[in-house]
Amino acid sequence: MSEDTKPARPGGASPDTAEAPSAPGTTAKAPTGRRIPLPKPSSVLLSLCSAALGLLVWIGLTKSGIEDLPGPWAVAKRGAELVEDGTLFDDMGASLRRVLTGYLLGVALAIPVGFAMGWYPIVRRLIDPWIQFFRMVPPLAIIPLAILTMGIDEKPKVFVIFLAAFLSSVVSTYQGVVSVDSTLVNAARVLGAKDRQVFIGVVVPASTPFILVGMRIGLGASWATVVAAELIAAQSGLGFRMQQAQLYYDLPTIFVQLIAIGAIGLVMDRLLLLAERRLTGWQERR
Amino acid sequence: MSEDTKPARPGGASPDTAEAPSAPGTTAKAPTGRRIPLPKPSSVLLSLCSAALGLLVWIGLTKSGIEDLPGPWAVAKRGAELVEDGTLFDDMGASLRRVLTGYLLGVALAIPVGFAMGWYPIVRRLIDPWIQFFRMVPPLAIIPLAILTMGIDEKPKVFVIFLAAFLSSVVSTYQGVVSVDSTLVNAARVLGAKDRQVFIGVVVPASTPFILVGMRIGLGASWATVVAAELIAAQSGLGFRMQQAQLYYDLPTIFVQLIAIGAIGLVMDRLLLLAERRLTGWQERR
Amino acid sequence: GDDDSSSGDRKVTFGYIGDYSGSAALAVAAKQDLWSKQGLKPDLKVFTNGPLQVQALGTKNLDFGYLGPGALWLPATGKAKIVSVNMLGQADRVIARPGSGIAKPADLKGKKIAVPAGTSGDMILNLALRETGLKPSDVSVVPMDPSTVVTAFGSGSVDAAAIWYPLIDNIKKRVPDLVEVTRTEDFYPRLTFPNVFVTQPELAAKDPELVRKVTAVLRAANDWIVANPTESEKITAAFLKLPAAQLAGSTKYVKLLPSAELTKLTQDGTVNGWFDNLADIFVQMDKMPKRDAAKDYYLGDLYAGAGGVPKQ
Amino acid sequence: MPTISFTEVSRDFALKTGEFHALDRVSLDIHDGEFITVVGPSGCGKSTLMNIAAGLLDATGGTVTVDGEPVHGPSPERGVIFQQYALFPWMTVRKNVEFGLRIAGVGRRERAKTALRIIDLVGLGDFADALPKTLSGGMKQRCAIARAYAVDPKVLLMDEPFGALDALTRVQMQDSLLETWNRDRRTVMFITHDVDEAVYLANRVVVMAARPGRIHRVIPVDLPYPRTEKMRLSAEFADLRREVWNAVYHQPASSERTTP
Amino acid sequence: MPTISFTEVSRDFALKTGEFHALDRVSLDIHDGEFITVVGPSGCGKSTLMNIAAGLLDATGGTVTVDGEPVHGPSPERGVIFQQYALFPWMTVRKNVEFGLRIAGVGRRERAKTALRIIDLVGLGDFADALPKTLSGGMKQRCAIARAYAVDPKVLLMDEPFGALDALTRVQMQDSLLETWNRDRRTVMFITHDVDEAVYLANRVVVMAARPGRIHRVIPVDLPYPRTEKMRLSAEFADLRREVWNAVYHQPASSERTTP
Ligand SMILES: Nc1ncnc2c1ncn2[C@@H]1O[C@H](COP(=O)(O)OP(=O)(O)OP(=O)(O)O)[C@@H](O)[C@H]1O
Ligand SMILES: Nc1ncnc2c1ncn2[C@@H]1O[C@H](COP(=O)(O)OP(=O)(O)OP(=O)(O)O)[C@@H](O)[C@H]1O
Ligand SMILES: [Mg+2]
Ligand SMILES: [Mg+2]
Repeated sequence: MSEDTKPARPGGASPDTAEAPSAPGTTAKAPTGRRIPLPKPSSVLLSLCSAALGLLVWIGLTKSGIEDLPGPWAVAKRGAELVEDGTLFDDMGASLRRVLTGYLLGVALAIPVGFAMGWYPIVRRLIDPWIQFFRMVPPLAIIPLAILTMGIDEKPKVFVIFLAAFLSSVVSTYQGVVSVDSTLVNAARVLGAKDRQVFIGVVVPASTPFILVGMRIGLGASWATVVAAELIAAQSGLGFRMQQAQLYYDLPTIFVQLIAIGAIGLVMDRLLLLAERRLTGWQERR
Repeated sequence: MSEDTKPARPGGASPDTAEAPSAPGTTAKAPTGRRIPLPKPSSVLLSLCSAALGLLVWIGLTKSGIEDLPGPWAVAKRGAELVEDGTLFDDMGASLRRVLTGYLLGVALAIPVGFAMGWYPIVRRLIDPWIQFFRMVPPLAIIPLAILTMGIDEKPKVFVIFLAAFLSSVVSTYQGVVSVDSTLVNAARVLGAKDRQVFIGVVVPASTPFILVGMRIGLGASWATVVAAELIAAQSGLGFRMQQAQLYYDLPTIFVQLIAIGAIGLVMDRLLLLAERRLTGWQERR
Repeated sequence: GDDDSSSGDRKVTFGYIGDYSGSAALAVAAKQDLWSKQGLKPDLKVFTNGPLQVQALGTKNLDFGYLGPGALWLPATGKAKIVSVNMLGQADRVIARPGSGIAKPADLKGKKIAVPAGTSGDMILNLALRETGLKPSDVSVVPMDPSTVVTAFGSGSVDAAAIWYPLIDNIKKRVPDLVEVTRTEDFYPRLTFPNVFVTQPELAAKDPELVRKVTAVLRAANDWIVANPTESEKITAAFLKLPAAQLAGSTKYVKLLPSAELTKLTQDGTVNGWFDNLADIFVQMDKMPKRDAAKDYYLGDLYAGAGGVPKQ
Repeated sequence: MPTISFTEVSRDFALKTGEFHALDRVSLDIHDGEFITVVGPSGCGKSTLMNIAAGLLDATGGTVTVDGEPVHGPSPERGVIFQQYALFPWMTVRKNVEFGLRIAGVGRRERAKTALRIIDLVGLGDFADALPKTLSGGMKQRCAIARAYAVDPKVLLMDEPFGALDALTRVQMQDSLLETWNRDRRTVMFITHDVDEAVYLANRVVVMAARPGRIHRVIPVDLPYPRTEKMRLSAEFADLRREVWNAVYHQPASSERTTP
Repeated sequence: MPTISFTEVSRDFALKTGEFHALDRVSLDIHDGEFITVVGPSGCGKSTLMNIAAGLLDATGGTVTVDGEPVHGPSPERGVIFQQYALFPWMTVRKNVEFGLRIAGVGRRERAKTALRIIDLVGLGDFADALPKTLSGGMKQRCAIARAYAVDPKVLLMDEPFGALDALTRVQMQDSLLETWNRDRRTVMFITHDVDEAVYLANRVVVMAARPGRIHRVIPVDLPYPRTEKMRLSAEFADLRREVWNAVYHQPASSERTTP
């Protein structure tokens, strides 16, 4: 008796993972054909390098004689001022609230709509052209419409962000549903699962990776729309402050807001990435 | 002798396609469990239905008492005027030129950068945070910078569009490269292919589907940025005209530009979809 | 300072623009607690331009708003009513780069001029051209965003620009010896660029008492500013959360008129004349097909009447 | 009364080049408690036939009844084991096996008990909480079998279930399948490439032919159950093996047109 | 001089639970022109051993030489046929087969000629311009074989190449492989699950054992070439079959720790 046929024995627990047996471990090698792997620099170090690289490019641009372009120092000084008088955090709070609300609503709607589009071809063919159509329409063009229908409070601002998040994540969601392996659906059906159970038990978990990619795309779209949204009678917010700084051609302030938006967005993106890793750990990866 | 082992015989040519033999043909059934498939409505009919649906929603909104919201009729009239005096086609031409230039440049850069990021993990880890960072930054915020560095001619306008296209399609491209089946890479290497040949012969074609999805996403981003781009000293263009109409609160004109942008974008998207079908016909599909 | 006012106060939504002339009256009114004296509770909304406010007036999301001179065609086409004149803008200039050979408006012929479309800058350029008998087609007008003008002019992409202070201060940092070809004052008093407060077209008829009360607040604020111009700059900067330096000197570029004088000018028809003159320019600029008469959209009587209300 | 009854079952696929007859008037009765194995050249319609019985595919002609009832869609009465495992990758082995029971509304405690018993039966006891991606091919296959067993179907439809297993595990799984079948005698329809396996397991071996897909011969296996390792080496077994082999290997030339 | 020489080759994988010894000091010499088959329980390291010889995986201990040269990365000298076909899905059969020739810089006309000859050899003549997705499993496998043949490698490394084929096609492919090998006698290392196949093809059958992966026995097959259908039914063949079977099936219990 070989122990292989009795994998229940102690010590045989984890190693039986070779899914692609003809090339196990090749992924450990860089595809460049290098045979001795370089010592892998730590991820923190690389992040620092990346940040330093960006800073260097910036300083380079400043020095290269582009007039008016504020350097890191000027921007940091202005940033400190804005932190001191509290506006920066107020603005962050205001924008974050809007973006989160719009984004979460957008994703919350995108998921059922994406599922419906993926599940019922008729729905897909009726709605898809409109989704693609509105994906092309600039958020700036939506503003008059949003004011007409929703006034000038938080609603239209959140709506503009919501729309951006919705449009960009719905596509990914329905592509996820369309690409669910039909064998899995069949496997559930032969076990007696009805439509609803197939949907909840198979389609939803199987499309989670796509939904999460869609959520990341939607996040970018939401933040990229915040300036447009805050054109509508905003009292505070990073986008509003940026607009105001443009009135006075105050480039350091613009840079502070720009960096704040990028940084918050980046942090949120990394959080989503973490969630993705966690929720889709069951996937086989390269 | 069964003819199966001699598939070279006449008549045995095409049917040997059962890739998933345990569920052949199941895709022909709607996943809803309906057993008798509905007669499939023609795609033209569905497109018409979809258009009619949109029109109905619009008319409904107009009638529902939202003041100032122009109805289809008013917009069509204004559209006819703009066609007659030639501005609409001039604007279309101007915007199309900008979008196409920026978009093509963006995609043209995104593909090599995406490849580099996918191929060399170091490059990915250095550049990825910046890509994600700039994905969050609103195009409106880029304008002062673009002007500082590039003046006010076509360059900065094209640049803003270029950036939008680049940022959204680079992500898809490198995800495509990362997900190239390592078995295929190995297959090429054992046939003697060196890095360059593996890259051109395997990585590029294998990631084509992803690149094309990225190109579609980038197209949406390009058109959605055209208004922001044409804030920069534009003489004509759909986005410029829309801005001007916003200044004068001329909603029918805004709608005409909005529909023009959406329609051109939709047509371009469908063309890309066609290209995708054509270039990735080798893929197995549900 | 409206938060501590009694809960019975009438709520008024008021739009404004975040620059000195667009905010000063409201900043002072808030600081001096002028609103509660009229039993009003303001809800202030900041906008980036006039047309958006007019749109919000149309959808009843705003009761009052602020318009710069460039947006005065909106009331002139019946989309809003003017309740009061705020200040007379004198910040607009046509400027030219040194060495462009432009010293007077006539030299603009054939030159490349940056203009923020639909603003007072657009208008002063039109006036300057008309004065010298040039047609818009005789020059090459490049429409662009105000902040774009700064860069475009600074980098020499254009020969001239029609723009205003304080943006010109920014330009001066890079082009200290720029030439001021025309200034707003050149046209005063024949023509001036008033910025105004407006309201919904129906509100004046439906609730004249409210309009009168608001006008009273604005008058009081205006008179305070006239008395304390420098102080008002500081209050406004604080109100807008801007560095005080950014607004210092703003009053140099506006003409402040005491409300008594404005009342006089209203009653003798001068103010209506300003509006009609501007409206004619708009018609000539093809901004609108035809104009209403100023008396139809400037609520001069209400303005004059608001002065008679005793302060409580 | 036969449990599964195919009567003149045909299935055509529309191709660009015309209709393709994957199955041409196939008639076959599978009796209650019978173990049928199906062999035949690749592409002869074995999977198509099984999918029709499972209710995953419609016949374009003829009728299929299970227990006298015409087949309309899949049912937990007919357990299916797919060639590609089709495990739910986001569920552990235990969750996979419990899936059908949860659908059937079995209570939590009961569910866990049944699942663990069956997981032990297929020798995956220590892997109850492992995700499919950490299992080897053979273990995945055993998990799929456990999942089908769990809902205790009256009929088992198995499409080359042991194709991915090495000779060793394969023999083990064959014996354990027969052992279970011996106990409860459910009806089994078992598709295989392996002539040895077909003979070792079956009451009757159905040999199919291709183009058009049809039944070529049905060979009864008169060996007693339980079958043993020794039986495999017997002369009788060798004879049967040769008979099936010849039936598959030396099929008469058929009409070669896709549209006969 | 042996063509492929494994000397004390070890391969460990780092796992969360510690080191896992996939191969433990494996030594094996494969001679020039020899046909070696490798059998053993699933997970005993067959694929790992082959991947090391192919240069796709590094050994963590010991050395592998091919023609006396230590292996550093893959080379067209060593043709590999992967278990999952690994055809380039965007290329037609012809393009797939031509790929290696193009890499080697063979001219267009020459390339087409060679490719077509080999495609005919594996019986895909009419499918030269078909895309992989339109091929059945067996046809895909034959295409992969043709692709490896085309570059005329000195050594062929085949990982369960016939696993997906039905009995019929399988026998055909075995015979055609032997026929080719008989002609040019290249060195072949052939992994299989099938004891029958292992005996039918090999000069020597290498039986591996698991945990840790190692060589258990090497059984020489003293049947003459060419091998025939009749030989398969001979007593001598049956004896060898039983010997290999027993070697795989009745392996001595090994140390069961993953970290011995
Ligand atoms: N969806 C389909 N469209 C067209 N032809 C199909 C389809 N499904 C199956 N076929 C064809 O029907 C025939 C029978 O297919 P089936 O999968 O039943 O074969 P099989 O006997 O199971 O073969 P294998 O042994 O390879 O699994 C094949 O020739 C196949 O090409
Ligand atoms: N990348 C890897 N990481 C961890 N363990 C691995 C890896 N690759 C292979 N193994 C382990 O090494 C052992 C040998 O794997 P290998 O693929 O060589 O087995 P095999 O003999 O080819 O099995 P099979 O017959 O299933 O193909 C297995 O137990 C497997 O779990
Ligand atoms: Mg099959
Ligand atoms: Mg293997």
